[in-house]
Amino acid sequence: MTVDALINWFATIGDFPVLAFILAVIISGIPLFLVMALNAMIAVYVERKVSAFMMDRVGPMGQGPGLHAGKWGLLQTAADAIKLLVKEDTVPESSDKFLFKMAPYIIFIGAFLGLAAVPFSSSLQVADFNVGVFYIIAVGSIGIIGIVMAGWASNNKWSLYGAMRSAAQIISYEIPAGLSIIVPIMMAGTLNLQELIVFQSGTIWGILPNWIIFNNPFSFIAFFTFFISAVAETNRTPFDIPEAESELVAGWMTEYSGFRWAVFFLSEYANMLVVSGLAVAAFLGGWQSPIPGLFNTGLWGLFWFMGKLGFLIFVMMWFRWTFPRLRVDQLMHVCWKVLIPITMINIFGVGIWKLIFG
Amino acid sequence: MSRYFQNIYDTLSTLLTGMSITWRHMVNIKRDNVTLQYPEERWPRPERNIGFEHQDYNVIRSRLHVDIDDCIGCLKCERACPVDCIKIDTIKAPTRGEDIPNVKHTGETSNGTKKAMVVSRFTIDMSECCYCNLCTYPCPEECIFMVGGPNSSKHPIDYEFSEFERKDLIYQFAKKLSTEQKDGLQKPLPEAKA
Amino acid sequence: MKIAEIKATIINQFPDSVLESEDLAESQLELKADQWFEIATFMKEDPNLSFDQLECITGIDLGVEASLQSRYNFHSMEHRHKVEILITHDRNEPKVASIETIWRIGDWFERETYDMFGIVYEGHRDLRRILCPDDWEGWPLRKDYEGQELYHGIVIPKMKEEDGWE
Amino acid sequence: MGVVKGDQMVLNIGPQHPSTHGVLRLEVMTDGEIVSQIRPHLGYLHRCFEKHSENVTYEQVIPFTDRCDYLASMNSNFGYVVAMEELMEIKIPERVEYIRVIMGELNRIASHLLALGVYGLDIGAFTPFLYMLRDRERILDIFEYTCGARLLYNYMWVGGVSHDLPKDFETICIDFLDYFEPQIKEYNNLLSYNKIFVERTADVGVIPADVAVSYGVTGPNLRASGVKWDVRKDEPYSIYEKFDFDVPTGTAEFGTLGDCYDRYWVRMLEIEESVKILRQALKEVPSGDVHQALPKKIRPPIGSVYRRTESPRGDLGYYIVSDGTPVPSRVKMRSPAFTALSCLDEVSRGWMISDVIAILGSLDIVLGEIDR
Repeated sequence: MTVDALINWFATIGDFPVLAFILAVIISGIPLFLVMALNAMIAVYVERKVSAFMMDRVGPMGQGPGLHAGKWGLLQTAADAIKLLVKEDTVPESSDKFLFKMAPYIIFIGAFLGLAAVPFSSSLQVADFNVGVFYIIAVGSIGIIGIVMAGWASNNKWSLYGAMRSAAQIISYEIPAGLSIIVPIMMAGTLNLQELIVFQSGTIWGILPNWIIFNNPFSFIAFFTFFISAVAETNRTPFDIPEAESELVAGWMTEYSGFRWAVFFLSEYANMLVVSGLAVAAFLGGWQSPIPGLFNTGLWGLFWFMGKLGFLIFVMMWFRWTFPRLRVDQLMHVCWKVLIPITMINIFGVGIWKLIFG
Repeated sequence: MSRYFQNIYDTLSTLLTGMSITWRHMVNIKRDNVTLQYPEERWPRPERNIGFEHQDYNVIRSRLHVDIDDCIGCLKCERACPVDCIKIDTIKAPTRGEDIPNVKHTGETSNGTKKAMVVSRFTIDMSECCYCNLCTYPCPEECIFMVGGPNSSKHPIDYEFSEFERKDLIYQFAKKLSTEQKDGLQKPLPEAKA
Repeated sequence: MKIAEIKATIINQFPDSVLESEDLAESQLELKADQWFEIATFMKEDPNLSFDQLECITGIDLGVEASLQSRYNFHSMEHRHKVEILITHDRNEPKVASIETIWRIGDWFERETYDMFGIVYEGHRDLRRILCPDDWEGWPLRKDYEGQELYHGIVIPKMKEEDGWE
Repeated sequence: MGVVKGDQMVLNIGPQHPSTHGVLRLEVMTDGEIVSQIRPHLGYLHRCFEKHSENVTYEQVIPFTDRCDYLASMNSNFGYVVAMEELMEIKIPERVEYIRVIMGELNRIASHLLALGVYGLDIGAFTPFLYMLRDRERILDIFEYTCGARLLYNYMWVGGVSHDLPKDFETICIDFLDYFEPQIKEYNNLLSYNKIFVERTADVGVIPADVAVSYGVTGPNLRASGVKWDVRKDEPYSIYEKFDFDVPTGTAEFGTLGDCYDRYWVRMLEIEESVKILRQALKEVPSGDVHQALPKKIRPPIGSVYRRTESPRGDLGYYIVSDGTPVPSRVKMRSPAFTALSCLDEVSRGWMISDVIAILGSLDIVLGEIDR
């Protein structure tokens, strides 16, 4: 269901190109927004449960159908969402009100745009760019503008610290992320996500699926460097220093409440979805089945893609509830002194590998 | 250089060890869970099972309760309280050890002590109580106690006595006497002297 | 070192500053306030005494009519011995030399004693109240302390409010 | 706080902040992330303990000592009653001493567990905190079984303890220790050896031994700096000289002696030592009456006493002055957290804001005890 397909379909009905374009964007945008909201709701619930189980708790248990005797707290996130929407939306007196109100939407736009290029299956993709990988990485950095705006406009020292840390962190970690993603691009020779996924069909030695992660040792490492950078880009533990709860209270989100805060929250989980989606598409075979040749058609593609996505998001949660948090300078150390050299060597290695075996 | 790689190796191995621990706890949640689903499950939680029986507790620091029929008005608990949350007023009884039905005063305690005082006021402000249990020791009749635990036979456990108003936490154990009743108690005194 | 030797060492060094008193415990030594800083320095520096830890400073009000006292408990990590020094102050003008520069913890201990008793430690670089607010009036732990009526418009209750029994 | 230069900024950490462990306000002068000066402001939790004590009788002081160090109330009680017994020269039955040591050590474990767990929380690890709280809960259950209260016990009295040990106490305790000892290994694997944790704490906030002594830092914080000083060992009170245990000092395993990691690690080792003491003590609790030495009326002779005991946070001293009445003339509490906090400024200069949180957490302060 790409936008292009919709526009083409409208063209068969009649000649209204501008309207067709707008309609196509809206029709494909609304499901995307629903995916975002649904993702946040499910992810929040899963995160609660995962964290609770890891800590020997049971997590939310009430609030289900039938109120207190409900089942497993299934309606907890719905209750939370309602609470956030009806909560008072405070704007600090001394804040820069225009920027303060703008910031959540800019972050939201960044996440939303990124999601547009995620290939959920062979046909389910809003916009199938020929530079999809590049596009996702590029729009991923829009969010940082919103974060800095939020931090600055709040007129709060904690927010400012959070925003500055966040800016430094995201800009730095885009480099190893970009360098890691070059490895699959080199191997597939394309920036188009669908083509990248198609490249990964078939098997290696008849057993393993021909995913880029299994293709050679360098791409194996590249996956991990990319994933670590992705975790850092989404500001999650152990890289959650911009909102480090025990240090900066809530970082750049300190002054936000109610709906605006909910938008931040939504974007954070959407960002997780986008970076995991990119990792899945570039390294884990996208919508390809893990058992080569089986269950590979139609909606199975969506199933496999979502499954892999879910697993990566779960790993991010697993990280969060296991690890402590790094310090600012150590964060930079990991990026510049560990990840970047490794990714550089990786690019070299893949080039040589391609020369010899490819 | 080797230190650099050693560092990376250490990081990965220790982080993976940590992740394996949290994983083990996650999959064994049925066994490891320690949460008490409070309104449905109540304390003391039987599943925790570390060998505690309700009546084996030495005491449970919960609400204070007074068996006013046993109280002889000796004021010992009032003096023992470090935060002054117990307030007692007494009037000398006309005759020692005699029931006075109109103020619901019993003359003898369950231990057989003959009362010399009518307790006209016995209030405990549980919002100020610090649950130190100091008031229960000096009591000669053991009529002030913390409910539940070994005292469950006297009063069932009650640790959920929240109220909407602060003044509702002031527990009044003695029957409030009207002025006439007080006068009626005090009058016999001069007569007896005379 | 035994406590008697410690006392003897200090008495030998500063014979004029030591006050003889009957009702002192064995580990206590009462000093005059005038040479206190020198004595303290000596106690820290002398290799035989080497009191490197200031355990505690306790301010004491000996009574409404009587004087105030600072009591210092010293301990030596090196020799593992201890001594207690008493210094009596005039109630109306309590002051004594600060030993904050010798033992760093003296800073906060002296501030605390100042806060509670109003004993002025001369030479202290930052003698402010520590537990009470900066603009609190009176010295709370003195026996004749009367609390203030209002603090920034907040009524400070002297008696507990009546609980509405009558 | 001096003059704020152009590139500097004053940051108020607290009084409401997730990791000041109470209501502490730190006025931090920062240059970017680097801290150049810290000025702690205390007193937000000042509850006039010492003034209160001058208005209640000696036995009524004990509930107030509970509320000073609310994480180690048993040890607070312990210090007070030891000082009182020294003042009154009471001989305590052996059983009481054993019970007190058992309770003190259990509470030390509970307090250290909370300190370590919260320290993990300060560094950003949430899960170890809950594991440690889970085990602390079991110790609190044992306390509740014994004296009815979970946090503020009022258990130790001058001349005795309020209740005798309940039925099967020894077996319950041994069961707990058997359960607990393997957990220490799990904490270590989950948190202590975690590379991120080590990086965050090793070499950070080093307190050299002489600075620590000069600032009156005591307890695990001092031992982490390499000074082997433990009141239980060096100035034994109660019956601590009967037990065989080590005094762990800082090992500088991953960094410099006296850094945050050492302070953390010493606490972890101390838990093991406490388990050792508990196992010895539980084996040989003598029988007897726990109330036989309770004085009818506490009226100590005129005089004063300064006695310190080893609370989980360090030397907990009580200076008690008696004027011969049933009401103390002065009770001064020398609180170990108070002295530990005093060195924060010197230790944190030049470190980052995240490190200040790490250093503050490693000092294991309890605001109830600092402000009293």
